[in-house]
Amino acid sequence: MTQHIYLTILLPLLGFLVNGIFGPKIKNEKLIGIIGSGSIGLSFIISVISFFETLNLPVDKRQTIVTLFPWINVGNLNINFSYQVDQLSLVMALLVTGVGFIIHVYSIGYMHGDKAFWRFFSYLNLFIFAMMNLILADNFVLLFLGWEGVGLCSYLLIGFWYDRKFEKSTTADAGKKAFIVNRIGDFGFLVGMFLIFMTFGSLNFNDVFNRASIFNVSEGVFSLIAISLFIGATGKSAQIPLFVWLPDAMAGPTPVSALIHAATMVTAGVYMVARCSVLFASAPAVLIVVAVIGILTAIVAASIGLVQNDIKKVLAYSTISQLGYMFLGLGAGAFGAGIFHVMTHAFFKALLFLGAGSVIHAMHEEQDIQRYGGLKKFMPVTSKTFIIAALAISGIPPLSGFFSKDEILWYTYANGLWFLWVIGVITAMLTAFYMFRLYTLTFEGKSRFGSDKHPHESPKVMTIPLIILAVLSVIGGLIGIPEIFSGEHGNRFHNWLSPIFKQAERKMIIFGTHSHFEEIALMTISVVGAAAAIWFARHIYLNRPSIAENLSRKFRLTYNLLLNKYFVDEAYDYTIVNPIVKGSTSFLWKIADNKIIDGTVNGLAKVVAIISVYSRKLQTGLAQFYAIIMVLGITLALFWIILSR
Amino acid sequence: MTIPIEYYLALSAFMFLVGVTGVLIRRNAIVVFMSIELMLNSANLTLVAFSSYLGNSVGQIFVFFVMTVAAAEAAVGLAIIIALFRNKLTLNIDEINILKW
Amino acid sequence: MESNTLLTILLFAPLIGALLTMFLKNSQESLIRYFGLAVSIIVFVISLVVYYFFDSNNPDFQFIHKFRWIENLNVFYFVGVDGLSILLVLLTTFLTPLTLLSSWSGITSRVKEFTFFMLMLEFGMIGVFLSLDLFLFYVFWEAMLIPMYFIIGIWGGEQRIYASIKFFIYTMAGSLLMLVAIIWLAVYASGFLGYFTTSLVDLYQAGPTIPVSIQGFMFFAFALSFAIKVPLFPLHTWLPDAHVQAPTAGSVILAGVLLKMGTYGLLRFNLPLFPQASIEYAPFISVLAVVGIIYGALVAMVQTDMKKLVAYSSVAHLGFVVLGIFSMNQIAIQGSIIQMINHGLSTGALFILVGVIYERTHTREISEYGGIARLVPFYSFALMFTSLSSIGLPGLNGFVGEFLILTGAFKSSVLNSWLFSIVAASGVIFAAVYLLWMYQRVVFGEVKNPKLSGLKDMTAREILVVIPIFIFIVWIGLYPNTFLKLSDKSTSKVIEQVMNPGKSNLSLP
Amino acid sequence: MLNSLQDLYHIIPLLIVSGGILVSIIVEMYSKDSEKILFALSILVFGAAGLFSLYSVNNVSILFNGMLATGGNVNVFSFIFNIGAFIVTLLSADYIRKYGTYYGEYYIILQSSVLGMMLMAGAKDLFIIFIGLELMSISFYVLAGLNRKRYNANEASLKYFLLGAFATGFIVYGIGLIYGTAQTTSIDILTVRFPQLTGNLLFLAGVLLFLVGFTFKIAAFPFHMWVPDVYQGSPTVVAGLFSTGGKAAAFSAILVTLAALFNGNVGSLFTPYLIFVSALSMIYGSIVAISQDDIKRMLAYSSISHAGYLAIGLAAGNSEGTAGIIFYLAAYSFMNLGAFGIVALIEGENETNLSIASYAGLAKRNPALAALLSIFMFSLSGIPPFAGFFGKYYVFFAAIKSGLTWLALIGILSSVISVYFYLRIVVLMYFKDQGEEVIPSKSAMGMVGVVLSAILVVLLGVFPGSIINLISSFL
Amino acid sequence: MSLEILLFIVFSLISVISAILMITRSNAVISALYLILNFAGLAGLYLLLNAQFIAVTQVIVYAGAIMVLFLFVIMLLKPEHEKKFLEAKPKLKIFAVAIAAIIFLQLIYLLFFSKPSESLSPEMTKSIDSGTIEAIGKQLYTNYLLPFEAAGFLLLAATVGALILAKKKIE
Repeated sequence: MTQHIYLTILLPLLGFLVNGIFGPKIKNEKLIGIIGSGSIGLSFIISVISFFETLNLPVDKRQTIVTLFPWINVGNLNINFSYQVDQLSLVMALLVTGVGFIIHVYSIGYMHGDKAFWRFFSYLNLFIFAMMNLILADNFVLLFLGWEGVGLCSYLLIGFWYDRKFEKSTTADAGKKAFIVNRIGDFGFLVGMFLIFMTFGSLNFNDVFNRASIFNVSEGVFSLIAISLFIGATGKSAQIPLFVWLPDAMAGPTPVSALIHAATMVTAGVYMVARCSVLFASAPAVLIVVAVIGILTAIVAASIGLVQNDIKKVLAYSTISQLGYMFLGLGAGAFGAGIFHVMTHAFFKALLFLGAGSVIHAMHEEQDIQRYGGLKKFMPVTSKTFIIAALAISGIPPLSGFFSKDEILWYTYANGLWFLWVIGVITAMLTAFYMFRLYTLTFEGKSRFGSDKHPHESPKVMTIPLIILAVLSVIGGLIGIPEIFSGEHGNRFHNWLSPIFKQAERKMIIFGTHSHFEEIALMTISVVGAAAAIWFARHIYLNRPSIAENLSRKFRLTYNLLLNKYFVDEAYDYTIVNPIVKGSTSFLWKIADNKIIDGTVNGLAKVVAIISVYSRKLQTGLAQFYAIIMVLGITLALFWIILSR
Repeated sequence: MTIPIEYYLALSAFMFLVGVTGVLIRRNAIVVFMSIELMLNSANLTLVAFSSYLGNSVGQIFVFFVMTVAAAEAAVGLAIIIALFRNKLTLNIDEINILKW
Repeated sequence: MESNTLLTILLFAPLIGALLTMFLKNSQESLIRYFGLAVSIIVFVISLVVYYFFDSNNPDFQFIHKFRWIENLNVFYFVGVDGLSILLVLLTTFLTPLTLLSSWSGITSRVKEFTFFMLMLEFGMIGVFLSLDLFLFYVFWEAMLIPMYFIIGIWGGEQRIYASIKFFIYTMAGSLLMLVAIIWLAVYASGFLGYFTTSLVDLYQAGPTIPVSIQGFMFFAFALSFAIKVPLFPLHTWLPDAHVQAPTAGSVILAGVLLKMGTYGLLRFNLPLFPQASIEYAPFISVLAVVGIIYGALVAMVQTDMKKLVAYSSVAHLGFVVLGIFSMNQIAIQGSIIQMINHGLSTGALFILVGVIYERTHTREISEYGGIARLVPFYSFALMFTSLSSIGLPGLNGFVGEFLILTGAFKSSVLNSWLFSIVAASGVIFAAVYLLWMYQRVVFGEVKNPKLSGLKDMTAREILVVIPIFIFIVWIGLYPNTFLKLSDKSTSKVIEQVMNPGKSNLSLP
Repeated sequence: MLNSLQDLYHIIPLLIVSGGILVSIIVEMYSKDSEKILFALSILVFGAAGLFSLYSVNNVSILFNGMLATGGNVNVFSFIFNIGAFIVTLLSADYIRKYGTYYGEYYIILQSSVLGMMLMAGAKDLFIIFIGLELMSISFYVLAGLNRKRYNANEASLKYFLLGAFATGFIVYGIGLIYGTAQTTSIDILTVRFPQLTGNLLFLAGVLLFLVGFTFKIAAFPFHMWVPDVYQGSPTVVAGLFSTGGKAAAFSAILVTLAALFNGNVGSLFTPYLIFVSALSMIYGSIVAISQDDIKRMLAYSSISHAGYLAIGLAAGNSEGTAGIIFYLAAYSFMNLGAFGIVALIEGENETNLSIASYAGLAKRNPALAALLSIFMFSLSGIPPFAGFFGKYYVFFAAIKSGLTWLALIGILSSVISVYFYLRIVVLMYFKDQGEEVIPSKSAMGMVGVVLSAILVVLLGVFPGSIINLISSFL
Repeated sequence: MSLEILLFIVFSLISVISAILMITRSNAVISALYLILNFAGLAGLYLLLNAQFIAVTQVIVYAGAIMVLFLFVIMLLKPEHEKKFLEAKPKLKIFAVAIAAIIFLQLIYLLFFSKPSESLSPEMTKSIDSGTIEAIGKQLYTNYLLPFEAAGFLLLAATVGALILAKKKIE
């Protein structure tokens, strides 16, 4: 099956085409849903089979390259449609198709009755198609195809309800913002590709990574390459300074938020950095930057998440925050840990979003958590799965989040970045706090919604995915149990991936040795901190809501700052967007183009016309005047004759 | 022929320019035309002078043709002036300036 | 004297068609339309025959047809194709039937003249791409202005007169300078070769021997003419006017083919004829190209008129092409060639689509629209698809061209700076901004304008117009080698001519 | 002197035209139907003389004791004059009736002027040039004032006459100086003696004055001032003849004289003068034409600017220049005659409908006329594939070959400016709606003339080779 | 001072003075009469130059025929007297006179700079022969036959032309 891995790409494409072209004709939602989900399901099965096939291969033969057909061949630039199956891409493929399939199924219920049901599924399939290209690509350009493709799908799906209002503008605005911010990142990625091609003369992963180890390239060039690629990653994965699009992306239907803006697409940046680990490892300074950006994003997003009232917004900031964690891991050189967190995060964050979707569904599109409350009794499955996910993200053992998050924190600390570790722990506590603020306000306490709302549990087609994801959230971490607990097997997940990062690790400084005691102590600190935060959140929002109010009143300024997301959007508008738009309109277009350039051209014409009007006056109509002019000419000519000899 | 030819030529040039001046300053169309005749005659003087001093008759024959031309021009020119006068009742060429710019 | 008449047949078929059109009666409008379409399709088929027999492994001119035209001036009727021109010829013959089809309902008056001028235009355009004698080239280059001038002037918008005259005078000013340069070059060559000639093949040998100081003048005399046509910043201001005022068919041909003549000219003439000057001034031209990319994009962004927006986007897109040409390596020039085709397809399609909606609502103001997605789903899809192609989404055609150009420019030894490529790459961001912004304002949101309520989706005919373009958009996006292969060898030859002037041995039968 | 019957054969075109004049006088005196007969006769005469000139183009000979040349370019010129006059005659058939009067003498004078032109083209002696010039000029003065009841025509003919005679004065004076210093009036002998005369200032002044006179006739700056007034006031078809035949004949005379100067390596003696004249004519003509409202006046300024382009060929002073001038003249004659012909058709009675605005919306009312006029306008502005372009190409070529690239650049500048006013007509005809009610007169003959011009313009444009070969084979 | 020089001075004075008077008289008739006087002076100079035929023709054709035609027309049209020529557009006219003076100076400069007399040896005998009616007539009907014939057509055209333009009644 590994040789036919391209089927995992073609099947979603087929689903997209079938639904996209015939969708409007197929009135049957079920059929559309089956086509949509089925194609992903098949892809998942193929991925699983490929996974086991690969698992049975010896460690050094686990990379398979499947070439479909050549794409761009000019000079020494040879880019093919060829796909690379290895440990890393298989993990991602399983994740994408697996979680994707679950979310597809969930969507059948969630999108029930929508006018453009078919369109939704075709877009989702297109997304999976692009995402699979991204993760299976064996070269940068093909990866970029997927990279842009997922951006497009994100754009299309955010603006799916294009005639709806979203906050101050429309959903389409949010989609556009997402696409454009992503494009800014892509710009960095493009530059990175150019640099890579110039330095290594190829854009194939294998060539580039092998040559990166062999070629004598200065660290400066590596740094440039790495920073360019990282800019690409900050766009896609919503890191500072390009994180602003992700909260707005919540304008899309909730399954989209779950699939694209939580589980898969946003982690593309993490995947890419992990894929290029060799390049990053060769630029240690950039790694520090990655880590710092990661942790900053994590804490900034978490702090904003504390005060948001929109259920999806909270989850969005939480996603940004968790992505920051992943980059912290990557920056700390723990590429495997980063990918591990990608996986666990996919499980519990998808679950959170789907749960939120279920709530929103039940509450008739109401998203303000201030108007929820006490939903536990109406929606038992949703609330139970939700709390599992909340515990997982808070890092409570032995749920999946605990293992991945702790691995990242441990590597950070172990790598000597203890200050970042401190921020990481604080972020973890914040995370636990706002998650349980969310949970408490939504599912516990008294109902705060009006009598016009009749909350009810969602249909099976939605709850079963919740349950599956809940199970995964619980046990997902077990494949990555750290060495200190698992003993001789070591960290299985880590071992599985380690061939991918071998070259990178060879380039990096060996970690300082730390005792098991340190590791366990740190773990305890973070777990206790998280547990305390959970308790505190429940205490405040269940028993003493006044504390929250008092706090917000006391720290009005800070509160407002957080509520308005540090005014980052506004800052961007004032410093970048408005000047460009205004400058383009009032200077480039109205003045430079119309006045200066066109004015010069038209002015020349006008000058000629004016000269014309004046010089025609020479033609006075008087024969004698004409004769005088003639004689004048003759005089001049005679002077010329005289003077020229 | 002891007179240097320059004298004749200078005389001719002077009269030619007198004719030119007449063309440029007179307002009566007929007088302007007469000034042109004066120019032609001065030119004729040049031709004849050269012809004599060169000792070939080509110049004089040319003068003969110039006279023919002058006669023809006179006929046509005066006819034009008459035709104009019939319409406009003036010979003042300062007033003949409808066609301009 | 070689005599492969295939190209001559291709060249003159539209002319004959145009002349035959004159014999039809004014009143038989649909007959005239079908006749014009039939002629242009026949021409397309002939061009496919050319494509079929074209040998992509041969870098030299093929299907040469050559005979003495003006004996005393040693001017030849000399046509042939090579890798640089075949794609553009195909693009021309491909777009013409589509534009005729697209103006089925848009052009309702003076149909006969319209068909006549369109076919004449096709004649001129094919002639420009096939001519291998500079004199012949110039004749086609200028003659083609006339039908375009009429198309803009007769069937254009309100300010059509201003636009058409501006278009005409602007382009003519540049090309007359080129005429002087052509003569100068031929006179120079007659000293070098011993006989007066305007044959490109001969001049290729003479050009590089021009002293470098004079070569600069010659280079700019040619380049100015081409730069106006491209149009390169800051010579672009005729373009928005011409585009906005032209009828759909005019805009499509203008953007699709006419602008390519400029870039084609740079590639065909400037580089091989004046290699030293080309290398010397490549950074300068490239700076203009890059400025054009950013400038065009920024100005496009703030336009309120859909056509004007697309017109300015052309400035940006053609900037890429010029940058690629002056990067002077295989990757970039190949990218430029493919990008010329891409721009022809994408922008052509964009203009067709703007025309489709304009026909229904008679406005191109973006603010008049909004929320038409629900009313005209296929149109919305088509516009999205085309915009994405224009934005350069990987998998569609635009990406291939832009990527190759930027990659090539990045490592160009002639430009010798990353900056060109990096700044140009930022144009990729802006492309997304202005097109998506327009798309969003036109298609998304709620329907506010009551006039839009009865909007009808694209008819079968209109769909038939865009589908072939879409096929090629995807084709080039996924398998550009079909097209890259055609120009590969010829591109190498051009680079060889530039890098080793005089050494390249032009073996011509 | 004629020595044999063979010599007579060589001057058949001249004989045809001069015979035509005599027969016309007799017909005019004795026939009541002279209008139709003279028209037919003129057509016959011009057609026969023109075609025969072309047919006998290879009969190169020098006749009348070295006074007259035949064959070669002389015959090409003769062809241009006669076919031009042929077209003018066609155009006149109905045009002169617009005045409500008919003068049979019109055709006689027309033929006389053509005879004068042919003499100028064939001249090998200053005598012939002078007589030919005067024969043509005097006929022109008469033709300009033909419509004697109209004041405009009177004024035009008076201005033309006074200034023309004034210029003649300078020509005679110049010939006097040339004769005195070179001791001959024969062009061939002048050619031989020229090298010794280049240092003789008096001789140069003579040549200069002679040239000035002809600069006046070709309507070049600064001796162009009469042109707009005369063209505007004269009957339209006659103005067409002035601007084509008259200009061509004057150029033929300059070529004949300057041929002497062009021989040998001192050919560039008068180049600065010619450059000056050429550059300023082009620019001045083009610029002033922009602000004209009367189409005839506009064509007059365009004619000045074309004189400038033609003078580029003179300034270049090489055989390409000469060939270029001849070709350009042929092209210019046909396109300008076509344009004037259409103006004549559009013109209403009493000189109405002459403003440019009258052409608004012509394409709707009369697509054929509009299309034809467009062809002429494009050709005049030098756009391929029409004849005007090749003319320009040729003179630019000549200029560049002799190192006058910058003059060609000035030519370009002027061309760009001129595009504007030529296109303005096209704009009005095609892009504007009808202004005032203008009904072109129905004239089958006029249409034939215009269509013939158009065919020639296109043919010379697409196949310029044949005539270029013809011209250059005699250089 | 030989007779020749004396006669030259007399005739040239007559010519010059009558020319100047001709262009300065405000009455056209008087101008015409001065022009005739000028022509007579020129005829005298022609005789001095041994151009007998031309001298005679000058008197008969020019002074006799052409000038009579002028006078006839002047009388016919009776134009009003001109004002002093400086009254209208004085600047332009002074300018015109100045230019004419400059051209005169230029010509004089050219004349005395190139000194044509140096290359010309007065050949009295030959020139006496060349000016006779016989010599000129012979030339005219042999070498100059073509211009002679052409002049015929010229006069014919002028006649016809004058007829069209000046004829009063229109049929």
